[in-house]
Amino acid sequence: MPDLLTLAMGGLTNGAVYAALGLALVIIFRATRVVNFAQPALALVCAYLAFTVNRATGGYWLGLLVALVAGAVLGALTERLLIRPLRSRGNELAPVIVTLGLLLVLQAVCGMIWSAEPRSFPYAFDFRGAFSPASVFVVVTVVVVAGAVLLLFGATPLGLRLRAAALRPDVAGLLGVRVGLMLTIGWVLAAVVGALAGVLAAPPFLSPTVLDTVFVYALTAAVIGGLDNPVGTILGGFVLGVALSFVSGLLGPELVTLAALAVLVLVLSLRPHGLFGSSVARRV
Amino acid sequence: MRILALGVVAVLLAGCGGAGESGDSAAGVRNETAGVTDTSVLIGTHQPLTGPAAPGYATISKGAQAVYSYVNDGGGIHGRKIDYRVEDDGYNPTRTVEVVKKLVLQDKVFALVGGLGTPTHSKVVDFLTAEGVPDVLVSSGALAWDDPQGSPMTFGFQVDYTREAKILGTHIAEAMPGRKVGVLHQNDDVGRDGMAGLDRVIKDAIVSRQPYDPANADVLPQLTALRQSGAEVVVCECVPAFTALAILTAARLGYKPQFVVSSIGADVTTLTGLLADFGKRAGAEVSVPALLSGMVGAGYLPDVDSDDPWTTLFKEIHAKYIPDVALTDTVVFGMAQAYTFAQALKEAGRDLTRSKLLAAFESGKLEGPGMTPFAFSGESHAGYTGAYVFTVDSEVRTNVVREPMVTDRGDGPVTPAPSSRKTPAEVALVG
Amino acid sequence: MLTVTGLVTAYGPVPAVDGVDLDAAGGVVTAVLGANGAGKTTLLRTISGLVAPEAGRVVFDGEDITGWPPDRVVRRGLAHVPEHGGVIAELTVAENLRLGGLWRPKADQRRSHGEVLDLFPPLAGRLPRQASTLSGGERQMLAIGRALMSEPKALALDEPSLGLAPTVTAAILTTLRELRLTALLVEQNARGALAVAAHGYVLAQGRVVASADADTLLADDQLRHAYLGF
Amino acid sequence: MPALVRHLLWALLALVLVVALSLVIDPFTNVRLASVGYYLLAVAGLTVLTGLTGQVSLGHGAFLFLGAYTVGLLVIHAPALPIWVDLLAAAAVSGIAGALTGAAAARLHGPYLAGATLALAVGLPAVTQRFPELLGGSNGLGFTVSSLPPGLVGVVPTTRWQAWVVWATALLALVVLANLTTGPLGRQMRAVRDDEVSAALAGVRVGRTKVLAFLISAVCGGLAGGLQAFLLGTAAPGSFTPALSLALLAAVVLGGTGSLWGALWGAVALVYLQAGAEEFAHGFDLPTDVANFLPQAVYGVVLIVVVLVLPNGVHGVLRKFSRRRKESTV
Repeated sequence: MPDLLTLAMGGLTNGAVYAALGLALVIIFRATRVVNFAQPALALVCAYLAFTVNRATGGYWLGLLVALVAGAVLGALTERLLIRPLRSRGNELAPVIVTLGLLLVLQAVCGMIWSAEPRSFPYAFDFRGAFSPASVFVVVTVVVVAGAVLLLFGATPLGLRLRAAALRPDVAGLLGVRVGLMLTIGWVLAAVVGALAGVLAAPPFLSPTVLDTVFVYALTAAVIGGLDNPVGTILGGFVLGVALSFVSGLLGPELVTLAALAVLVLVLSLRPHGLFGSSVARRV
Repeated sequence: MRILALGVVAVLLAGCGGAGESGDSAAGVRNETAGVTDTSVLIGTHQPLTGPAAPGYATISKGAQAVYSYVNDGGGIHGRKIDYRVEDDGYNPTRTVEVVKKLVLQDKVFALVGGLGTPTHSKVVDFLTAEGVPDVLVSSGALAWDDPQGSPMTFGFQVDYTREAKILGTHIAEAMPGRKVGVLHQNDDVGRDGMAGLDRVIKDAIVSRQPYDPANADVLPQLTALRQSGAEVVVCECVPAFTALAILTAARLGYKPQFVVSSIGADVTTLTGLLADFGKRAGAEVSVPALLSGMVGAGYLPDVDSDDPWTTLFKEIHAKYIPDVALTDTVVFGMAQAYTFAQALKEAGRDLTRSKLLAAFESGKLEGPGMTPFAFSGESHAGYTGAYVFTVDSEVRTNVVREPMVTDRGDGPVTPAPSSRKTPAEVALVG
Repeated sequence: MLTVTGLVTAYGPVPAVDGVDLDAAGGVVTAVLGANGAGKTTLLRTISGLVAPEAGRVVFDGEDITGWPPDRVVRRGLAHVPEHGGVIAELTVAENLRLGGLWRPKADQRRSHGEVLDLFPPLAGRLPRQASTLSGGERQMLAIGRALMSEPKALALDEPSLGLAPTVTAAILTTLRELRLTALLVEQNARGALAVAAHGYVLAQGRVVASADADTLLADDQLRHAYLGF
Repeated sequence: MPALVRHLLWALLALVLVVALSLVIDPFTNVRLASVGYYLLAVAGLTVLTGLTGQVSLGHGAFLFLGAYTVGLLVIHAPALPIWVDLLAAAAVSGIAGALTGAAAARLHGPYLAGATLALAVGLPAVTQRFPELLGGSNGLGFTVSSLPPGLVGVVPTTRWQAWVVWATALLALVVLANLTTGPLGRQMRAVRDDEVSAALAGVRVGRTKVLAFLISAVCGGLAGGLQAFLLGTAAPGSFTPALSLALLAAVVLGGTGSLWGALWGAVALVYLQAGAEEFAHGFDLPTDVANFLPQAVYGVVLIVVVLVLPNGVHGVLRKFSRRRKESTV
């Protein structure tokens, strides 16, 4: 009998990271109806910055802080310089390609600066044990951050503005909401959450492609959960993490990607907008 | 115009014969002196400089280039400078075929040296054979390179995974008798060929075989299964990153097996670099010595820590040409490979041709930086024939526990390697 | 209160608003009438900053607001209730209301909130419900109430009667007059609009073709037949 | 002139041009020429799906994967079959897969479809790991396709012949594609893209049109994969990463979405942008890490700039240019 508890705990930790990166995708999708394919690269840059700060200071927390700040700056720049010019275009494909281009550029820049060699990236706490402090930190952080994001959206004036700007930018403007600023804030918020996900996902080894698979599973989680539903996405991330850990342990690691595909096909054939997504088709 | 019309008609009537039936084209060297001038020789290679295999392998060509620069600064081989062209294939077989075709058809390289990877290089062997281009010192321990009849242009370099696993298996059988053995292996020929070697020696002791997928960095499920199988010894047929992941994951599970690592994943310098940060940081008192000490590994090139004369030479070259790159086993790999090739060029003589280069390899006169002899002869194109076994001590230094051994890839015995090998001074490549 | 001079707005090569001059006096309703496609909605959208004009000026409360972004215009005191109300269906009624005056001090928001609920009692009972559950009339009340949350100096309304039953329309328009706000009312329902308006403009193909007191316009049969269709 | 005849004449002219070009260029440039040919087909198929029907697929590499493995398996296990039968089989296999994918995807919109197809591109190649005996595991399949008619051996160099076969097949498929997309089916596709509800009200069978678009583009993808296998003699999972799928989509946009001419420019960019950037990187004495990653960075920058500056891709620019010239001559 395989050690299901250990598999579940390992899966939960992976799932937390999928959930966090998925949440970043959802925030941006809700704000601008764009799936941000550059998300893993933005997070990667932040993780590498954290790595550099860690190396210089020998600590963990300053690096994390730098990563979060860098995430905010990168998110704002991306929205202002690359996404905003496309807003009036009404072309679904343009932002996809622009964010893909950004993904390539940022990954390449990371490779140029930090090389393709894997760099060891520390855990926040001791990583040993089935319920290691490091794993608990990852899971708790993600749950707390997700809760904070939900609270921000649901119960604060800023959250109301963000939602209004995302849902009906024209109307929101007429109500005194600075729509452009809200979209930027949405990207900033998402990039900060993404940077956190990057730092949490980086250990033990950081390399330019390390977040690619994390991103694929994060997107899978978001699609399963419903791209405009943060709660669904977070649940989707955790469930996917545990499920894939079981698949790897019980059936074989080569089946993990196929299993993710199977779950996705199953869910989408039953519910084309994910388990918790709203089926209100909104043409933008 | 006639040939144009002929072409159009031929295309439209495309193909009468079967696509898979290849006519028996007489394989043999063609364009004897392609890439050769009086003052230079152009060689090429395909390497994963980007993409999934770049971590760990992107520095091989840096080491090789350093040796070629050293040779060229010493006047070259028979007055010829070696022009080394590295093409990035991203570990993508399609691109491998494209860049190798470019090297052969457009750049017209004299030889392909050290093309890296089994999935990649296996796709160009037939092409190189058909084009009559020497394809030497392939950077992979697969068995396929040793096929003098089918692929007369191709020569291996590193010890193949099966030979090496036989030697490691022998060490386990003798040094750890009666212990239960688990295997963590990459789910490709690295793992399959390695397990074939283990099975020749310690099949009955193996209690669990866990594959890992290089695209999936989470090996917790695999280590969990190994722990549950009761394996006291874990043989790692892995690349360095996954050796490190396995060691860390075992520590995470509180699982303390005896790790036995094949040469491709036992680069202690690289492992130390990867694991260094877990000692210093954030409360986790997991020092590199605690993680690595006791690890058993295999090697076939001189150890970076040793005072072997070859190591001394490589350190000099490293310090002069690539001081910014950490001197790992991977870099030494590239250096040894380049040195071996330069040696073959010298052996081939002043009037360089492709046939003479192949003859130089088959002459059996190449004795290189490696700790065991090459198998090169008319009958065998296999590279190094064996390996030594080392352990890592509590100061993360390597200690040889089993002097170089040689064996074959079949059921032959494991025997001590001949103790004599040439020193750099005896080879006297330049100057 | 609101003065528009020489306003030109174009989507592509054809101007939708073509040199409009208009003056909305303070404290009364000014109606803008015209057939479908006459340029009424574009005129409002230009005034409130949703589209940028090619030429002309918009002066509101003594300040030139031409080309201001919509959020700045509403903060200056000119609220715009768009066609169909622009209620955000995914938000609750309470959230929709709150959105109207979020930038104002908390106390002011609370006061306006009470006033709006007093004005439109049906909303009070439906605060926690999704706006999508409201009837057409309730949505229009919500839209106007939401605009009032900003305590505007002037209100621009785009077809508040569209799709509503005549009694509901009448109730809404009456409320509007009772508020004694400066209002610019765009309507196809000319009779209803002129009943509450002090002054009326008639637009056709982007130009002002008539401007007169509401009573005069109501009495001008020729004009009514030509442009207003009743 | 009926569209079919016109398209056939264009294709014949193009083939003559390709053959003429192949005679004057060196063997390796012939390989590149052939690569442009199969990429052209893949990108053209994707532009029908994404450009005409509006379904964004991030997993088109999966169909190339199927085509390449079909040809590889047939060459190895049924060596007596001529290459055109292998290619037809590749088209059929990925066509079936495309119809299945299309049926599953018909209800999906925008990002949901994108996510599902991306998962397809990531997941499908893993099948090779499950059946290593048949599909070669991560090493994949290696083989040599010999198709040179006996009469031409020694007369026509292999690479030139390969370029001819690739382009002949690709152009034939493009004729079919052009005919389909300029006819009623093309109008239905555009109607579905612009507004599904109105299309349905106008009598277009939306679901059927979407599935058909997937089928057509999968057939093109499968053929392209088959041609790649024919040309390069390899079918391995490492060649069909999500990066390939994303590069194909990028090529669609680079060339100009929805246009078969755009597909040509996209294919040229796919082959030559990478090569050009590598030459560029080789040409300077850059630090190794910078040189290694320069081609990727250049590709990314080109994508961003094209989308921001040339919304209609290269073809859009050329069309504008030619229109302006026509106007100025009138």
